[in-house]
Amino acid sequence: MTTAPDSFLERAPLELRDWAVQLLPGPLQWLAHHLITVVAILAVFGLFFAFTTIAERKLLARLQNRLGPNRTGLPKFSILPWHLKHTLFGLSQPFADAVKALTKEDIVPAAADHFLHFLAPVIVVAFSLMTFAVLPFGREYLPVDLDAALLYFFAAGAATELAIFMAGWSSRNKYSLLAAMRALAQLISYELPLILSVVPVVLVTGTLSTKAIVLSQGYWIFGFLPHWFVFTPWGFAGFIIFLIAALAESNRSPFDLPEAESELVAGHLTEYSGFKYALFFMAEYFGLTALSGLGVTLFLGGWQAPFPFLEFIPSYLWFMMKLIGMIMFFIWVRGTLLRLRIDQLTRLAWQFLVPLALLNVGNAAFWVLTTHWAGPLQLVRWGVSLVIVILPFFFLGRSLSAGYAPRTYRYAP
Amino acid sequence: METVQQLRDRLAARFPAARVELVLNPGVAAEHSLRLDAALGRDIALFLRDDPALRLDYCSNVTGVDWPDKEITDVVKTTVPDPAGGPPKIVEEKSVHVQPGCLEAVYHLYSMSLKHGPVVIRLRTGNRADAVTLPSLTPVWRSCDFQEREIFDLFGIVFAGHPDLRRLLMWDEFKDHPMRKDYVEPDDYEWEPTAHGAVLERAKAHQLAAVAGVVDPGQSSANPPKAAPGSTTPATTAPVKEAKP
Amino acid sequence: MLGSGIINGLIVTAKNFVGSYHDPKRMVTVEYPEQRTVLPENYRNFPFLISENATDPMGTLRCVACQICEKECPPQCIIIEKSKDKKPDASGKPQLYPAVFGIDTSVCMSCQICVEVCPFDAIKMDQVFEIAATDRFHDLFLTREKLAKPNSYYHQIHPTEAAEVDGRLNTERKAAEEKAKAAAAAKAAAAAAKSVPVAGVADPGPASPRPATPIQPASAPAAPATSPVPKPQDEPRSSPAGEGGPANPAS
Amino acid sequence: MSCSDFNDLDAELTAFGHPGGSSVRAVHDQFHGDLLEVSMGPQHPSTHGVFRMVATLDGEQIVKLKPVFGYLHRNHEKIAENTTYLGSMPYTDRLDYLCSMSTNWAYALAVEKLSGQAVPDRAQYLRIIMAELTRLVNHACLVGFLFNDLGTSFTPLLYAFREREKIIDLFEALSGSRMMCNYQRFGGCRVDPTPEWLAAARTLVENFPRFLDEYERMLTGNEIMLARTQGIGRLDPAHAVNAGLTGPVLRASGVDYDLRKVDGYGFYPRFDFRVPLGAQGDTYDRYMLRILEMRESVKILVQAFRDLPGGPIMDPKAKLRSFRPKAGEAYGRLEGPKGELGFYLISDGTPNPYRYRVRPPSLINLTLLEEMCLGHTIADAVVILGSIDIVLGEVDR
Amino acid sequence: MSDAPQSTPASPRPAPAEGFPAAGNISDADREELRRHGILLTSLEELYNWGRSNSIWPLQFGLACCAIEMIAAATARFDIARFGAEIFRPSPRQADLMIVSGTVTKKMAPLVVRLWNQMPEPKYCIAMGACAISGGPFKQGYNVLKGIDRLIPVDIYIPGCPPRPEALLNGLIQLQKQIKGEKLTGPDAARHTRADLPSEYPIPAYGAHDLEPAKNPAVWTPPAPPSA
Repeated sequence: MTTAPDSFLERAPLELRDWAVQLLPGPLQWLAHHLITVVAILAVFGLFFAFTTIAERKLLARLQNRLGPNRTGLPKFSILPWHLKHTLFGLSQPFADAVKALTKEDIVPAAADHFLHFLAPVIVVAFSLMTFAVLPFGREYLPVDLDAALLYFFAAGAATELAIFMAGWSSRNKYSLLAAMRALAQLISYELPLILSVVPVVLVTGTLSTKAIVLSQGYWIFGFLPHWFVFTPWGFAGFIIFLIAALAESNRSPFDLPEAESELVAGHLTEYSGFKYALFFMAEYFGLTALSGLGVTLFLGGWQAPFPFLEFIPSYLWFMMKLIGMIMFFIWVRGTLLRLRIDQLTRLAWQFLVPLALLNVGNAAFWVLTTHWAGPLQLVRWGVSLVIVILPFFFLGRSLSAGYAPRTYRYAP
Repeated sequence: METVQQLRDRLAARFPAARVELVLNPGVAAEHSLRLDAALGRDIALFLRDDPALRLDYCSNVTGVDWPDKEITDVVKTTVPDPAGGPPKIVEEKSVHVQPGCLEAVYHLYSMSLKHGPVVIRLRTGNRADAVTLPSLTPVWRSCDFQEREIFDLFGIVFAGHPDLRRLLMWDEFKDHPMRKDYVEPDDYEWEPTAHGAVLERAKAHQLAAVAGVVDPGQSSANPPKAAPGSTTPATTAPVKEAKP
Repeated sequence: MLGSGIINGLIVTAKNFVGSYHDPKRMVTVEYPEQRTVLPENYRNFPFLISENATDPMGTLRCVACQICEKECPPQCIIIEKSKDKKPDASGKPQLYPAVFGIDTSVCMSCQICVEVCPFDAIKMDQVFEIAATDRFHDLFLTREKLAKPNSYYHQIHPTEAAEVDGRLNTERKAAEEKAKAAAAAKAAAAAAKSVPVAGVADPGPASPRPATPIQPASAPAAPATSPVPKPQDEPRSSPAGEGGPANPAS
Repeated sequence: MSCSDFNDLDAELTAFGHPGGSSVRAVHDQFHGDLLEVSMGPQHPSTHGVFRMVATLDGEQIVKLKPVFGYLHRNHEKIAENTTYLGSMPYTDRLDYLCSMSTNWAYALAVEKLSGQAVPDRAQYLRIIMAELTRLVNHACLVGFLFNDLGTSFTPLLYAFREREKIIDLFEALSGSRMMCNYQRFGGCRVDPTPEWLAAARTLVENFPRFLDEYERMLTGNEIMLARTQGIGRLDPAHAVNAGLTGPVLRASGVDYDLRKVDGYGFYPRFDFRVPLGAQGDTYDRYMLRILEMRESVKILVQAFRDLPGGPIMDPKAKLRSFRPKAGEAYGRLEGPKGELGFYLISDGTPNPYRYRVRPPSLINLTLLEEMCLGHTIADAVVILGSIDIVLGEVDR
Repeated sequence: MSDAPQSTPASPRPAPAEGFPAAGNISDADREELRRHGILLTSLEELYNWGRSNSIWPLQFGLACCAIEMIAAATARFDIARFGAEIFRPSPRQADLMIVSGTVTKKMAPLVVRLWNQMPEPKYCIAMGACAISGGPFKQGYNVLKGIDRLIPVDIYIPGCPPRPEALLNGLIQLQKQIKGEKLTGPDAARHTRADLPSEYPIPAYGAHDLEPAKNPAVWTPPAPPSA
């Protein structure tokens, strides 16, 4: 916490913004200030979305022993001659997809509810973008510093699921309808563990402000161990629950039930084409990014560097690196796991995650109560906390997987 | 396992009312079969399934065979004594009679518990037009379900007692039974660059119709079907013969 | 413990992910238009007609329009019309030739039965598969001009098989020539002895050797006789080393 | 989750598949409230081709499921009756297009039974090698497709296809075609493999268990996989036998019926292998049986490569052209990867068969599909269908 | 990445030169020339065609044997993803390309047309394999449609039974070339830009003996057979 804040790289974007704002007359400055923030978020995360899609396609391809998109290149009209023969590793693939999606015919089924059919993709993108407002992307980079930032985040995030329901309902397609129902069930089931997994952090830090939460993770034990919440027993448990719930909330594999390709064709997206479909696609990744960002903020120390000597790297880059790490993990999971069934999905939430998360809240309370324990008592504190995490995991896990086991087989005599 | 001959005798004893014929297979495989009385077919099938010595619990293959009407020329030779006292003359009288055709369902039965088989049983319809009903063996062996539906679809045998007798492969509106030997498929031979044999004749008919359809003499003969698509269509569909239902 | 199976799965995919960067066994992609797998010698796609030389493909077709392949072709995608006249073949005998020989590749099922039944080794399987077209009526119907390819091309794509066929044909032709010579000599001798000219035997060549050629392969099982042997270098295709190796995403 | 609000929706909707299935129709039933009829297929990602299931759903639960066939009915039998015996051989490739080698063999077996054609020893061994390699291909693909139905992002499928490609390469090097091998002939095989081919095949077979181990490590112990497959689509042995189910689907229910043992066709009695049997007959058993059968196939292959004799691959008396079996009939069957694959032929002494019939295991294994799916959800139905292992070319022929 | 990428093994036959698909109908040299003269060909058309040609999402839709080779084209060995075309969409609403991979039976044909109608413009169709082109070996069958081009327009025909996955990739490259050369305006404008050409095609009905109508004369105009 000593060196970096004033480094040039750290401040450069802010200085740039301030310089641009002061060019304008006084009354407009407030508006310009915020507009620039909004545009910056849109630009950065728009690009981030584009590269997430290509990263996902390429990483999945690598997981599957193939190459993935690698020969898109650029259109040939550019004045630069050098890339006529270059394919840019296929990194321009998302832009080709965007061009295509933008120019694709938009079909609205005759029997659909036209208004809702149009509204759903707009809402889903709007709300998933709104969640970015309270994420601290860097030391000074918090668009809106709300006192109840977490509440705002979850409120906005929940609205996207509603939009999915709207999409499924308004399409008047049977698969879409089933997907909408699934999305609702999933939303209700996983909103609870998601929020409960966050409560310990709120309990320990005593605040709902994301800025304060990051700041409270900002020192090093013994000078080098980062004091991120993920490195405490309750924090670790909370992080895992958060990860699972975040996967479910963002409809990612293995919880991609609303879009279940092998069952419901394309789920709620079945009747969407062209740019509306692209909007849903975008919103899905925005939601994923936002939830990953929240996970980074709450458990992985936000924009803090892991080691003091790495603080020279600007805080927003740390945030981005952690974000990319989380998203890569999500892609890895997607490439490996299979899908749960809807009843198993809700069962996992209610019989496993919710009790675990509740116990974890107790665990955090214990952690808070024993803050003053020191010396050997510190070990006791860790031990008890670990037990509170591991034992329930073990027993609840056993009851959850009861009856399911690999089998041995006999052979014909 | 007992031979088919023994089985036939046992069946004849058990079902005296039924006619059980042994159908010899002249081929190398020598898998002889039993032709059962259609009326008692299901009872015999039940017996075959449940008889402890047979236990034919597995009906592997069910298929139809179409035996169309056959024209058989009988030659009757009569020796007419020559009134003149010479050597008797042999007079040949040819008479053509039609052996009525039938549809046949063939079942291949095995025993999974005793691991023997096959016992081949056959059921015959009265003719190919109206008396095409056979008892369904689906209540005895569930495996006949789709296969009997297929036979109903492609051959037109009606299986009485089948729980869900609908067409299996063709669409419901389809009227013909395409696996019958006299079925004529719809005519779509407009483009047959390698036609020969039977196909050639049909393709030729098409080209003639297409050329005849060219009304405008100025139209190039290079693409006659394009010139008269409307007139070819009825001409092509007209000659399709219907197989008897 | 709950989750161990999932973690195992994650480990396996991670191994494959890492392996895809350094292990050719785990990165099997062949970047098609630039890299190509070696087609095995036996690979077959569509038939072509063998002509003895490349300069005059129509004049030196081996095909004598016997129409066996036309009859045996299961999907009936071959059309042959016999010529009205005869042309001398490689060994100099006058033979019929196909005035029309067409294969509809939009129907052909690449089953190779035409090759197996051909008594004259006149039709063989080609290996060209990049024949996507925009007009099926003109581009996919192969006339004899498009079908004819020289024997050297056959040697190029099926070397083992072609060598075997050539060897067999050469011995047959030699035998035929000798037989013809012998027959001619015998006839000359007979003519000299009897000194009665026989009308219509002015051309003794074609009558005797012709039946000998087709019958021989047809009676013997054609399949093992023409069975080609894959080249050794085809084999690595089954092992990943031959599959294009590591591929560069930037390429 | 009932769909009572959809009673008034009789407008035409753009759903997929059959015209009849394109509108949301509430099906009234006196016991259930309002049911939803969903037509899955013929264009559906999980129906393995153009299969169609008309499912009636109560919520997500299936209360009725009717399979609809015929979307790939391409008249194989009719065409075969109009062509020669040999001419049908390439068509059998296209019956079960994943396992052309064993389909070829089944047809050759039936014709050889019909005509009394002998087969030399080497050809018998080669046939077993091809059939077991085909079994590896088929089961590997099946398992991959099954996991796709279970919702993976293609990863297991692509791993399976990676192995498949290796075997397909072998088939291509031998027969000239990747899928449509057209390899068997009446009285033997068409092409003799070279020593190099055999060596490559042996290496492949020896490395195959490693792939299986990796595959199993990745998925067999996966908790989600266990939860999704165990207890799903149970099938009891009595019903399975009566419905004529064969192959791994039958053996998963615990019925010991493997034609390689029962009929002992080919040279199978000379080989030492075991027949794995399931106990519960659920989807997991059907999956595991495939894995175990692949391991047994590897055993058979190792023995076959060890014992492969020399000699001709075609019976010298075999005829390629103008093949006319004596009048009569024969039913030849073998244990295909999907079950009992049989050919029933009636010859009338002409070059064309009078009656040509394929006994398709895929079609008959679907007989109990509805019973297996009832009470499960729509997500399970696709998995159950996937575990039965159908290929539409054979279902509809 | 341990060793250098293996060079292309020499193909045993004179392989058609198949480089990276070049842009439409203007060669790179021409473009360079124009660029030097200060004419920037920053046409919207080119951007549009570039985007579409590099993002061809096929409909996940397999009919028969060829579907397996289509899947094989998506697997690791061939990897159709390199062309950006691995996203097989199961819903026609999001698909750009219909690969008719296999025998179209008469029972299936109306549904294929229906799926085609459900796809948004611009859409393309590849007939993969003999059966899709002409009915192939099964064309003699009573239930087999003799070519999907009787009912819907086909852009690329890939013969073969089944075509190798490489052949499908080759067809895809040809389609990319075709898209890159498409015009938005003028007399030779692309199909989807022309209002007078239909986007939807009549769906045949199941009749008593055949489909009704069995073909769409607006789409299917065969020339006289060459042997006639």
